[in-house]
Amino acid sequence: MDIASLQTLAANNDWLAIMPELLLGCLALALLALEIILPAKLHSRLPAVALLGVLALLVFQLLGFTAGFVESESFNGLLVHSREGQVMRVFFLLAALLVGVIGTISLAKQKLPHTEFYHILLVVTAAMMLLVQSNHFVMLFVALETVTIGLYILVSYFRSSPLTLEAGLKYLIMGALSSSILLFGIVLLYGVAGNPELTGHTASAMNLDSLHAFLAANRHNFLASVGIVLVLSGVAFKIAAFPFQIWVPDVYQGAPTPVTAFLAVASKGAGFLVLLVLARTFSPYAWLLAPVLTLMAAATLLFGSLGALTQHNVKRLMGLSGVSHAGFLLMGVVAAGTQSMAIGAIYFYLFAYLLASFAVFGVMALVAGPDDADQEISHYAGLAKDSPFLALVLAIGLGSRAGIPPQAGFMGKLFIFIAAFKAGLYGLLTVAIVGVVISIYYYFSWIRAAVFSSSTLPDGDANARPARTPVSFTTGLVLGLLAFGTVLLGLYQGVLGQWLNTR
Amino acid sequence: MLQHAILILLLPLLSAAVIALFLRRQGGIAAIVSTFTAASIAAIALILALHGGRGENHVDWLTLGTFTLSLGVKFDDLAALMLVIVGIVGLCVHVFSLGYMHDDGAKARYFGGLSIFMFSMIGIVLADNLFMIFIFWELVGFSSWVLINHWHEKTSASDASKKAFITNRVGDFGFLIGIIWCYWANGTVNLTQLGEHHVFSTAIALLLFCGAVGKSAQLPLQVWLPDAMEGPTPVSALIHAATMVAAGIYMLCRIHVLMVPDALTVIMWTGAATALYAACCAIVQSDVKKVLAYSTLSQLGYMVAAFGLGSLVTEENGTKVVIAAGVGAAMFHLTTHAFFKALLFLGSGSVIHGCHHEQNIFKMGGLRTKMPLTFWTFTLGVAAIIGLPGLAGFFSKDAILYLAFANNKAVFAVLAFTAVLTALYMTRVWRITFFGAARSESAAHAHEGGLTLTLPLIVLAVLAVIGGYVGIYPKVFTGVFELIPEAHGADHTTILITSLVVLILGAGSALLFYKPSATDALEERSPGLFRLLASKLWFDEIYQWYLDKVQQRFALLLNFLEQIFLAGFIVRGGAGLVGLFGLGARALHVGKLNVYLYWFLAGVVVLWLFATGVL
Amino acid sequence: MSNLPFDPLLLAIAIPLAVAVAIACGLPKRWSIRLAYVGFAAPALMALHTWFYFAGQTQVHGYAYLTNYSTGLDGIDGLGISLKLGLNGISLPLFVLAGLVGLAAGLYAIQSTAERLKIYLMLLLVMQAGLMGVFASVDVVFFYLFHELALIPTFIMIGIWGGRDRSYAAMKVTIYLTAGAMLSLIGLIALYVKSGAPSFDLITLRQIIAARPLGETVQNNIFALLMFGFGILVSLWPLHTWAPLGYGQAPSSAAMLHAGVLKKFGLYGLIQIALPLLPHGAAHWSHTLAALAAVGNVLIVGFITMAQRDLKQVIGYSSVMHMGYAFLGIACYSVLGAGGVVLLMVAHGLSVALLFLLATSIFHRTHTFELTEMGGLAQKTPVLAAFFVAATFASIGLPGFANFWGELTIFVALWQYSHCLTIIAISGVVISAVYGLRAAAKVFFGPPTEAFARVAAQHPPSDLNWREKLPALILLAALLFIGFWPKSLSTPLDATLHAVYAAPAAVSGK
Amino acid sequence: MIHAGLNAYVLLSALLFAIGFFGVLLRKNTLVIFMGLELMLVASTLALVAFSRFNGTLDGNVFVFFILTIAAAEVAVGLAIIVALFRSRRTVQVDELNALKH
Repeated sequence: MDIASLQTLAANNDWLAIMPELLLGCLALALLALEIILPAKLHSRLPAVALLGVLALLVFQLLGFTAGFVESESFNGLLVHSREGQVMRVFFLLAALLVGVIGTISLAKQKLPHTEFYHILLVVTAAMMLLVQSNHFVMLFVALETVTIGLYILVSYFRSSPLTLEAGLKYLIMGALSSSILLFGIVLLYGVAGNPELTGHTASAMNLDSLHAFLAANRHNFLASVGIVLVLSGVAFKIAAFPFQIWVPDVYQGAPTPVTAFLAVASKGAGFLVLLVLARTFSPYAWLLAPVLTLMAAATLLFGSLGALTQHNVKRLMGLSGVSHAGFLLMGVVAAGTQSMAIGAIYFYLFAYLLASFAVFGVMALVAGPDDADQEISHYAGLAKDSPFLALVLAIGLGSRAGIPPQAGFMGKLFIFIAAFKAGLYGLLTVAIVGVVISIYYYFSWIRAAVFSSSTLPDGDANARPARTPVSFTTGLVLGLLAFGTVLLGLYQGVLGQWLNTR
Repeated sequence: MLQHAILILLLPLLSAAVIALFLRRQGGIAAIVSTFTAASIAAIALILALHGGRGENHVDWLTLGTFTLSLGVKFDDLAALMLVIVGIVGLCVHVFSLGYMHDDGAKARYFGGLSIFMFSMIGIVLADNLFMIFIFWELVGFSSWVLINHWHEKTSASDASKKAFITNRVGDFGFLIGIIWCYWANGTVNLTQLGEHHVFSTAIALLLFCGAVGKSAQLPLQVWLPDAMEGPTPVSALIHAATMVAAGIYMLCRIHVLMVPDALTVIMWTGAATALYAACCAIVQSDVKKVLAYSTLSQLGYMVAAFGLGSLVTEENGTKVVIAAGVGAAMFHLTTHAFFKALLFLGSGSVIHGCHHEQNIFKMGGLRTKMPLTFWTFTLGVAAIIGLPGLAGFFSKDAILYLAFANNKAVFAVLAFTAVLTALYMTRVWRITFFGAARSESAAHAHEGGLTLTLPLIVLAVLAVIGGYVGIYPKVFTGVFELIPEAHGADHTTILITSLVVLILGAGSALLFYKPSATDALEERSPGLFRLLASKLWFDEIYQWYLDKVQQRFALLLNFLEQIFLAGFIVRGGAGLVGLFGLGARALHVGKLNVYLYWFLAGVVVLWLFATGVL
Repeated sequence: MSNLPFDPLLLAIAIPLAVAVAIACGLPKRWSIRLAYVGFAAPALMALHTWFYFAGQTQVHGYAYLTNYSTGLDGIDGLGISLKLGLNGISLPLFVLAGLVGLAAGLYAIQSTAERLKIYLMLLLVMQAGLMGVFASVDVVFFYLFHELALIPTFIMIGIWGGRDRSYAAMKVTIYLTAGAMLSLIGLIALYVKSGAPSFDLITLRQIIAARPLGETVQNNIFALLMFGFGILVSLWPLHTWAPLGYGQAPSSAAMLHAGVLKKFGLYGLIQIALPLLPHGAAHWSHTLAALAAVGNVLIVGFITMAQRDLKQVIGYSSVMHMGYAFLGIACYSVLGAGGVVLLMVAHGLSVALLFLLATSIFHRTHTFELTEMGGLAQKTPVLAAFFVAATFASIGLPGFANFWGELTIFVALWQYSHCLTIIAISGVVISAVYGLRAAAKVFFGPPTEAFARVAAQHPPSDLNWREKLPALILLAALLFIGFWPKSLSTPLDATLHAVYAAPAAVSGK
Repeated sequence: MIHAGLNAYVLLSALLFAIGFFGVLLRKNTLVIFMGLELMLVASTLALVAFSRFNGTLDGNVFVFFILTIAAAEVAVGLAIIVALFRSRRTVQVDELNALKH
């Protein structure tokens, strides 16, 4: 490997194409630097700096400054800048922004340094953005691990709380285990695809396109199929699909609320994007993929719904209901095997899910007390009376998650259902109906607690619930926008819809 | 003609609407509005009958698919006759009510109800198709409900109104099926078109007859009519004696072309049985209105039997002529009965009014002198109903007896015997009420009512006297009256003798047997027979048993099953089962890392098995 | 001829929504109430306007007032979902019904002294907007979406303002109706996918399916989904147990709007969508549907209604029973049957709303719904009694009220379908008379019971005041108007049904 | 011979992976579990290098460096969490870390 060939390779390094990620990284570093430079009394402004930076990037992204790189590869095939990637950049930036806003609420209740939280948040976001654009196992694994390790820290961020640390440890061990499994799967695939004795073997076996070509040439290779299921196991952990969902409630409960939100939305979104990319890569193995994913989807849907049914800790409830959402999305992934519109449906679902979930998590952060892990449904009693606004936002968010029109969640489910029906997944649809009906029960229980019951509990123990944080203007604005967006997206799909249409 | 017909139909509706909307608290004005309307109706009815032409017309009221429901007027002699009866009796009752209901607190509702009734009844009379008849059929049921329920603070009135409506609905159940069947079988329910062409069907005829059974209170749906006497007496006169209950007969006459022999036989025997049954019941009643109610039942049975006797084949100038004699006889009796029964009811109303709402005849007595006008008019009514020669009832009853004699001797026997009983119980009630000494405080202070009470009595008495002479009617009703069977020769003599014997037998035994006293002579002399007759063959008890012990228990059982089995076991149980699964799923989160790691192992193994093709 | 400068259908949906949003944004109570009048009156006015000018409207594909609003998904390759509003002869009667019942329910709610009246009105307005939207939508997705929009406030209103058992009732109603809605949603999706139509627009769906009917098995399966899905929503026996419970617990205005209008969604869906598009499926399932409806809804539920001791339960169960007639009309698969169902839907909507309204007014005077604890109320409140009697007779199908036409036409149509079922159905006429008159008598007639006398001594009952009377009058007037002038609805209805049912009927060889 | 060589490497790697997995699964001490996790990563790197060598592709070799870095980061974070946990709970036995459940 001489200098010239390296230069040829480097000629493909289009740094401008990953400008958002780079800027995000720089912003993260700048935060740390600023903390050192600035006097202590100004440290409280740093989150605002971070959020404004993310907001600026979001605008930057929405204005389409990186649109010129769409449909191109960069970094010698490590990254592919697809239209989906552009959309998902927006998704992750939006998620980061919202996590940051919720973070200000939750962190204010803890005596902990704030800056690092935002630092890691930004790094993880950048990694996620890279993750969904990666077209190469090395890139994918590195980005994934950056995300995961960042999340280990974030999950155990409230380090004074033993529960948070326990959640962090559980997440760490299970995450690392799943990463190892994923890695081993990658290694197997790499080994098989590079095997010179097989037809269609490839020199760059880590490249997903090459791998796809190889798999298409060898549709029933045993080692490859083992590699595929191992990789799938690793991704299934990320998206919390059955049976790799078991960590979810514990970790969600222990993690700080903003991190729970981050896990629930961004991490899951990233996982699904990876799954979509991999499903496309592994499509020659549809004989294996389709039944596995179908069963996984059904089991995930049912288990999530049933698990959440009797849950009374809202964070665990969000976790388990999130599992059932993963089931719906998996249904979309299965349908995507034959119906290209399913991919659009998944994206729409993710956006609807983002808006609704952050609305709910925002309210949760405001309702939660200093003990972040202790958030019971009963704490919501009388919310409608004390703060109708929060109750409304909560109801809209939960309604959207439950798939009740006119919220966006309904449209998301509708698209998934249409795609699934087109793909002929009647069994899965049946399971999905059962799941929706069950889910109505627990979402409704929550809304009922917030809206129907009065604030004085039957035993008169009004002090049992923690004091609620008053809604500041910014929080109110953000929550209001989320609720509004949820409803708007349900009625008018606009740009997003047109983008889905053209898929 | 048609404009008048529409006017006569809509006038009472307008009156009812005005009363309901504006005159709720002005009972006096409401009464005047309603009575004025009744007077207009009577006037227009007479004009229509005497001077208006005959004809029919209709408009489509509702079209859906191939089905068209039209509302229309069929104004022939039959309708004209019925319209005149309704108009005249209605007016009399309205006027009578002015006095009778003078002090009632809910006068507006009462007169509004009367107006609604007039509307509904005229609707039936004018209707040109079965669906339209059914519409107004139901509406008269409703107005009957309103008026029976007038004194709704009494449980008995409330129950009676409910019973009347529901029993009528039972009849209408069959009626409606019959109409619908008739519609699909013939493609039309227009009376004229049916007359031109129709299929022969016993079932349709009998189903349609069900409507008459309910409305005209024939066996076995007769139970509501005696109870309906809970309503104000003028209402009983108008609705439950003269017009509404006769609507069943009228309706049968309207559709007589649809009748087939088998159906007619059933109808005939139903009528005959009702006539006999009711007459028996009437003998032991102590409430003057109940006696009249059973008498009405009995007379309605007469009419139904007459209708069921069907056509008569006579020979005129050597050619055989078939006339629908059943229609003629039934309608003739309907006409005369309307007059004398309304008279009797209003008379009893006058008595009740005079006796301060005492209705028990054994607590009356001696009213002959205290209420002479009422006495004499009532006497004429009694004479008419028992068939005293020369009075209205004599002619119409003779016509029926003759028809029965000609067509079916068994029915003739039954009807003749019924006539004996009629004479018996009418004489009984007449004697006990008006003769002897006053047997109660209220009877002792009885007094004649005002002009509004007496005037209708006089008018109706005149009609009860002359109503039987076909000759006095203008020639406008020939379409009906030419159908009246007339006995000739030997038959004539037989019938005349029969009716005289019947009259003498019945009235004579009553005069001998019943003395004006405080107790029932039959009850004293033959308590067993009295109890049998008073039991009314336990119809009410059987129905009550069915309602309480069968229907209500069945309903409760179904309700129980629904609550326990469906809503409880299946729905709540199902939800509970899902909840158990939920608890199970929740319990799987044991919190131990090791256990969770086994899930991973299991997951990887399962996926491995998939990959290796084991699963 | 109307030449409104705006789309009355959109306004009928948007105005109540806008008022609701304004109230949600914290309008003061006084202004909230004033605006609420506007919010309830506007849809009613728009509905009446469309009713009176319907005949003069130019119709496109059988729809008047047809307007399309983009949602971003109606593009060339899109799913073809757009907010398309329009009225045909089937939806017009129901649109009018929704407007009128909404106005009555709104007026009744405004005069009520409900706690947190503002939120109550807001929810009711959202419901009203949804109801107008359901019947104005030509697009199937929005048809469904508006139904759910109207459904959510129902749950919340039952949960907050409901009776003693509100918590369980709200939950049960929610789960039942969601299950029904989900089933029907899958059915609608199936229809869309299997027809291969490029959009959810009903007109397009009709055209495409007319050109290329669906296979028989497909039709059967889709119809089953729609039948049971909608069946749950319309309380088809034995999937009906939510209805009496829910109505028993719901606050009056919510019960009026739900039982009166929203419940008709399923029937409307069957008539407007399922029957014309799936004639073979309809024929295949009609026996099941008819048997369930006749034996279950009419007979069994009819008897169960007789056994009820709570006034609201009587009304609730009677409503379930009357839905049986509607299902029977649908099972006939004829213009006459379907037309009868639409008439019955309108009539039943008006009468049951009136009954729920009056039941609440009765409750305010007797402080109980227990029939055994009432009696003799008519002596104190003759006007209330008159209204209730009128409503009762309307609901038991007395001619002169709209219900009669619906029942009669269904019976006539049913005879052609099955003699036996017709007889069962007509026996319902007797059954309904039994429980209807029984309830009226128990409440109003006879001497007062001890319990009621005690209550009356404490709170002397006053007769209906004008603020209660006005909504009742609106409903009663509509019942009588249609009762006397059924043509006003049946003429456009007949024309549309002919057009809609002509083609598929020919296909199915009926 | 060459293939047998690759198989041996891969088998060894799989064995190491399995040992690591079961270590994670069966051991109760968090630190030992952590070692198991590292072992699994190392097993992968071994296989990578072997494949890289035998297949003649370079990607695997490059990947190993990334994996080592990642492993280091993982260990750093992990140990920090374990230490913090030990401070508050005075235990690193996973059996006793089950406050979050149901």
